[in-house]
Amino acid sequence: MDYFVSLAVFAGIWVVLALSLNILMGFAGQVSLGQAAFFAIGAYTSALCALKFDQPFFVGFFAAILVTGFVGAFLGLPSLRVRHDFLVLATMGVNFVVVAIFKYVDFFGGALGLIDIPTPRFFGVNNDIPYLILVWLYVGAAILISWYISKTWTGLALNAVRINEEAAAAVGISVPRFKIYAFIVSAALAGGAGSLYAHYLKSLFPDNFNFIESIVILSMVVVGGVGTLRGPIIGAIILRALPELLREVHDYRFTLYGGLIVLMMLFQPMGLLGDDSTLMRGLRRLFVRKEKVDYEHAA
Amino acid sequence: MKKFAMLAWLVALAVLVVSCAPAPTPVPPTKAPEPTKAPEPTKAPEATKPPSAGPIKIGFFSPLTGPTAADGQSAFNSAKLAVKLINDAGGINGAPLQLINYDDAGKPDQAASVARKLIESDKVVAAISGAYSGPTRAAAPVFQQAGMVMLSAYAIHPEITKVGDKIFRIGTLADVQGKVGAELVAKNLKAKKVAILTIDNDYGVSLTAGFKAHALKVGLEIIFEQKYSFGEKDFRPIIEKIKAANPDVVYATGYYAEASTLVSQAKDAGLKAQIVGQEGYDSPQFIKLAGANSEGVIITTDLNRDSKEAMTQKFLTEYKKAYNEDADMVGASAFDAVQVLAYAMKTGGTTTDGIIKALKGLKDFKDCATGPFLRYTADRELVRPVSSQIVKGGAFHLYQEFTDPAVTTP
Amino acid sequence: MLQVENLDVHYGHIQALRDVSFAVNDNEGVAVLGANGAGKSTLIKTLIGWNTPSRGRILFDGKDITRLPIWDRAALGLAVVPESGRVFRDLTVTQNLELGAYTEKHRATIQQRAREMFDLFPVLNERKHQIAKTLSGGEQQMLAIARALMTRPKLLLIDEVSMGLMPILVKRVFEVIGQLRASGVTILLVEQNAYEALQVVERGYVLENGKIVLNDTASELTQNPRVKAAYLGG
Amino acid sequence: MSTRLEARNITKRFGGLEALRGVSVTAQDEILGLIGPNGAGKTTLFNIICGFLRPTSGAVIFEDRAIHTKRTHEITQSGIARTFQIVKPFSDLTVLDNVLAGLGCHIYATPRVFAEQYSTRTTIEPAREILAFTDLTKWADTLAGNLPIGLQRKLEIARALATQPRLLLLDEPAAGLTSGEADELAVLVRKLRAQGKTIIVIEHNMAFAMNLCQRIVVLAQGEIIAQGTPAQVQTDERVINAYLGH
Amino acid sequence: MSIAQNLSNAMVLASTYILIAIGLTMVYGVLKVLHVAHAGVYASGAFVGLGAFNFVRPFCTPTLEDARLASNLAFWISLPIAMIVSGVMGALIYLLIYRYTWGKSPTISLVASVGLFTLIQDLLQKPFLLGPRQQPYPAGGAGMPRIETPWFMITPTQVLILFVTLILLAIVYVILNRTRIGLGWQAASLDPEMAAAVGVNVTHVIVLNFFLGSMLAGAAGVLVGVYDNMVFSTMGDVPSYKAFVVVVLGGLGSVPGTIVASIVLAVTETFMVAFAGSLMPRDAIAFLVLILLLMFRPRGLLGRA
Repeated sequence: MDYFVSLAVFAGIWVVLALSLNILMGFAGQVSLGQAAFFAIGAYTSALCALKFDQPFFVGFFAAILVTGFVGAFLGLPSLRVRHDFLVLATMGVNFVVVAIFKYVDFFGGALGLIDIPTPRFFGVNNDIPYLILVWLYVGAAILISWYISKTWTGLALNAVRINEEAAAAVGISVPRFKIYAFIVSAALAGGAGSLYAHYLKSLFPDNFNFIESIVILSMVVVGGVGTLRGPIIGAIILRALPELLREVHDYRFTLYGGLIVLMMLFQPMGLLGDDSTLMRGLRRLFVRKEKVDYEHAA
Repeated sequence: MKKFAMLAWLVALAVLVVSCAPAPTPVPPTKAPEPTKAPEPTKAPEATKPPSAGPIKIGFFSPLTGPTAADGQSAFNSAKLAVKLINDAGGINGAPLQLINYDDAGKPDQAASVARKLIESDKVVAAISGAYSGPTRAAAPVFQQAGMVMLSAYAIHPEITKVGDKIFRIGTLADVQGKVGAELVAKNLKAKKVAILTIDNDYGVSLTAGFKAHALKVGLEIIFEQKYSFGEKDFRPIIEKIKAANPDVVYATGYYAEASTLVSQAKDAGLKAQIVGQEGYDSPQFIKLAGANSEGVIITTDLNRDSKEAMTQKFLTEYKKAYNEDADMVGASAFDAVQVLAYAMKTGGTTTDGIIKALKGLKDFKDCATGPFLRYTADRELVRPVSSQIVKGGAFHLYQEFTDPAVTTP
Repeated sequence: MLQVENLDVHYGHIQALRDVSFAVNDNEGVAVLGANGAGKSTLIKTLIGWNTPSRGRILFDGKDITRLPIWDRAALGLAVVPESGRVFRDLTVTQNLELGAYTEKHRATIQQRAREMFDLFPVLNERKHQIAKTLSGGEQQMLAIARALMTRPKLLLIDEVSMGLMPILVKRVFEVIGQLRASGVTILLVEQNAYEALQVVERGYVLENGKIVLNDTASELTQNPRVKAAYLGG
Repeated sequence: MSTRLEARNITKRFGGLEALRGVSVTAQDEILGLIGPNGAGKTTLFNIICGFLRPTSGAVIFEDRAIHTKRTHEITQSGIARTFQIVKPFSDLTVLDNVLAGLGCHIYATPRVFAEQYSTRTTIEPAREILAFTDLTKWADTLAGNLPIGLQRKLEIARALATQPRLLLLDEPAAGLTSGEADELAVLVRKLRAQGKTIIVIEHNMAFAMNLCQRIVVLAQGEIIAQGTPAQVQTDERVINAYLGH
Repeated sequence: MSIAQNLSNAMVLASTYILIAIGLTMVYGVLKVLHVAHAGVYASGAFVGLGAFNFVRPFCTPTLEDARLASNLAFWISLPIAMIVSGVMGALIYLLIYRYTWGKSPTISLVASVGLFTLIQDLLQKPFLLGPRQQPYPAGGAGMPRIETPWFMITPTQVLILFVTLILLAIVYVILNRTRIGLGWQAASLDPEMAAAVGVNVTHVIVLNFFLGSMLAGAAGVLVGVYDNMVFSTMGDVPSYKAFVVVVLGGLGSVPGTIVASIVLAVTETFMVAFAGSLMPRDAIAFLVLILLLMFRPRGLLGRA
């Protein structure tokens, strides 16, 4: 039971991470390879609140969200200067620098990391089930936030920025401001996930947040389907569960993992559940009767 | 193209399904207890069996993939060897040991999940960490909370044993190693000026802290100190600086991969200072990779290959026989973890309390590769003599044994 | 020489060409005229191979090249002067010319032809070793034409050669095209500048909203009020 | 007629290339045509007015305020909207959402942007009115990228209108349209004029421009070579030379 | 400490960066793909080189008295073998993967590339290939001399790296600038559509491109393996991102830019490690330099605006 609880806790955390990157990438069109940096900042903030300032869990949790949101605004600045592949590299660099700071500054525990981070207990229950519920409540919140953003003017503006920055500016959208908004929300969500991660794992080391993790997060979003809500959720669960499921063939689990990702990208580039993926088209054919639009005679 | 795509999808799906399907019986990746593990025709009777009749399951986790896979492999191989030797000699009071190993990929969150899997699905009675500090530290609270003993084979993070009364360590605490290093540099090498190189992880930082604390007491002067990263391949700029500082000794923390690079580049650059390392260097890989450049390097370690102890020699020869390569320090520690745990279960039974009691009562234990183990402290750290070795003629040989309790007690 | 049958081209759901059929005969100059967005560039791009038609056939010298890779079309003798020249900006003038004769394997032949081009376009000769992007717009256009001629093409496709050029240069470029016509090069010209274009070709088609709406000799077209209306603002 | 927009002595250099040389244009409440051969600098002038480019020297005054140092979104919010020569609809969004994106113009800078849903009865109603006005109602739920070019041009105008501009910049609105579509467009633009909007049109299609505009400015090689009524411009020697290539 | 010695060491480091990054630059030039798996080719190259070296060396011994000579000979045989195998591997990667992901969103190619890199590394780690442990590649200087001056000293292995790099760079230069196919490559990287229209078979050019670039990466793997006397399955980890730093610094797609950037990065790293190594790890320093540079020159050192 605890084993599945722990898998579910981590799965929930990764779902949020994927959703957070999706806001940046799927909504605002900013590809980032530095999402693990925000994850790290959230985890460290929350852990430090508990360890150095003796604050209860929820204080650390909200502090993590606030601090990461703030740092996100700052670290989003490169996106205003550089684009596309340059941005990918710049965000990757941010990841390296953030990990380096945690590793080399003693206040953050340095290489010895932070340990003895308390796992909060709720309602006097002495197991991790309430924590699991909390994690998935947060997942629910992340889904709700993503969904709500996509419904508000902010979502519309982010979409506009993603599709065409010039056209977005021409309808009165401040492109830099909305890019930064996306960075803030994305970072804050990832920060909250970091807090949940820290308090569940009880110990943090800088190497937990190497840029490899950022790549994993990116893969989750792309494999699931960028820009949709269901995509990152399913992508995170699959990519998270895959190594666990492949344990039985443990000698080849990463060979298979890598191979499956390659195959996915070759045959389902829109992601498993992207809008134009085989699966979604099939589902739609099953459940929705789509009226055919006659483009021919549109004009 | 379309058909091809569909076909490839089917293949991928099939692979996934096959790989996901639960194996009929969870075959642990160890072959050691196979003879005693008779084919089970049905699963039902198992529940009614008295617990002593089945094999005693020990949980084990180590990195078998990722950048630290070599150490994980060593640890796992040695643990398998120990289990085989124990089972050949009749197991634990007649019951065979069964080792259940999972790959943690060097990641703490995987270790935390794996720990729970070991406890729940595999119902192990105790566990051994064959992993680095991060994963070990993440798994320790899980075992502590489940009321299960966990032995850390070679992870040196000082805080691991502080998790609780069920967590014990085999390897020498980094702090102690550091102190022994300083003692060696001051007393045996009669050096005055030291340059310190620290690998920027918990291992290096703890070692350096121990070294520096003791260096003050024995009157060493630290004239240079610098950090470097795990996996560093270019020490040349640092060596240039060390040359300029002209120390008598370079105390360089790290693992054999970095260390072999360091000593080779130091030799190339004409650095004259004596290089002193620690158990991270202690692998035949170090000598293999550094070749002649490793000659004369002195390290502090737990494994004394020149030891007259029967079990040390048995481990070294059996390991070579089983895996066709020379054993290393990481392996010896994992081997000893199994040995100590087996001893504890023999004397105290397979309950957690029994194991803890037996471990606490451990005295002058010699049935191990890196022994003798004198006793456990109240903080569940091992007290034992620390050896130092020098590379001579392409092999590690005893340089000096440190038994002074003032230095070797954690 | 070139025969296009029932060509349809789509960009996603947008149809850019509708059932376009026309022909260019040996040693003939043909112009395709039309306003911005009428589908002229799409037509050229489809002939070059940058676009794939959703329906129809393209026959070149009797051979069906509809699905032929772009580079193989060049080898058959189809050369192009694309919109705004598209010279290789970071390469020298000479390198650009060599690339024009990429399908030609003999170095001596290539050099011989490059010399011919320098004779034809003395301004390029002066700038032989200059990087193409340092050339003026007109010079780049000349270079693009010279590059296309390096293969001694059977058919030369020219796309909006006057675009973005000063009127004086437009004149000069059309003079060159006229010379080429006179020397017997078969040319398909796609042009907005109807007046100049019709001076150098024998026949013309008018494309409107992806369809061919007119087909006549150059002199008739010049007189045609519909063309005049479209271009001279009636 | 009051002066809506004044571009004063605008010069724009790109590296060594001078795209505009001291161009001054004023637009009153009228439909002003901006014509000239390709490369004359028309679109550059638009880009400067709407803030994509900064003039090397000169000033742009909109309703007595200098706007040439402002950014595009601020300029749009202050009442200037534009369409693009190469259409830039939000292709993955529906036609309705495209118009809504324009309607949000005065919300984007306020906190309401976070709290309010964009697709509610109060917003859809005006959006549908604009769609009806531009005759796009039928396509409201179609993805903009799937529309034929003519409708995409209309959509651009609809989206621009949604920002409630007082000055509308149309960059080659008739390009790629059939003559029937162009006529419809002209009707639409006149309707807009009748609503009191000032309109500047860049046009290649001379017939269309001559027919539609009250006044025409002719640019060539980054300079104004003529301006006046269509009739005046049409007979100007320099215009015929530069533009028609005679 | 000796500035000259550090500079000469930095040049050797730069050489290895150049060899790895040029392949990436060439790929980026035409395909605009961030080819992470290039680092997998690099590691595979080292593995193949080592395998060939160990296989050939015993055969060299009976005929050649001197073990040193035998080892040198074995190295010079192993290097071209490794390069060719790497080249074929790179070409296959294009033909099997990027050919199909090209033209779609660049993140798709990136993620596919990451998956491929994971796969290559995991396979290399298997006992029947390289195994989990580091293996020595004891080729030494392969017959190169030691250069000693009063100010600095270059070890035979360093001479070897500089020598091989210079030769390979010369070959690349000649291929790119003096041959028909090189001209085709330059054209294809500037404007693939137009290049095709003048008759450049872009598919051939790209395959050749992958072949050449991967050959260089294979050579880099071999040289680094010899330099560190160490070949291991995860040796591509650091190059997988470091090479990108070089390529981006160089301005994405510019070969001369890549060379300049390699030198700038190697020199910066060498001196920063010496002076600020305890403040931050080497890679973080490299990335800080990159980010700062991108803020001021968003298109890299020699990037086109």
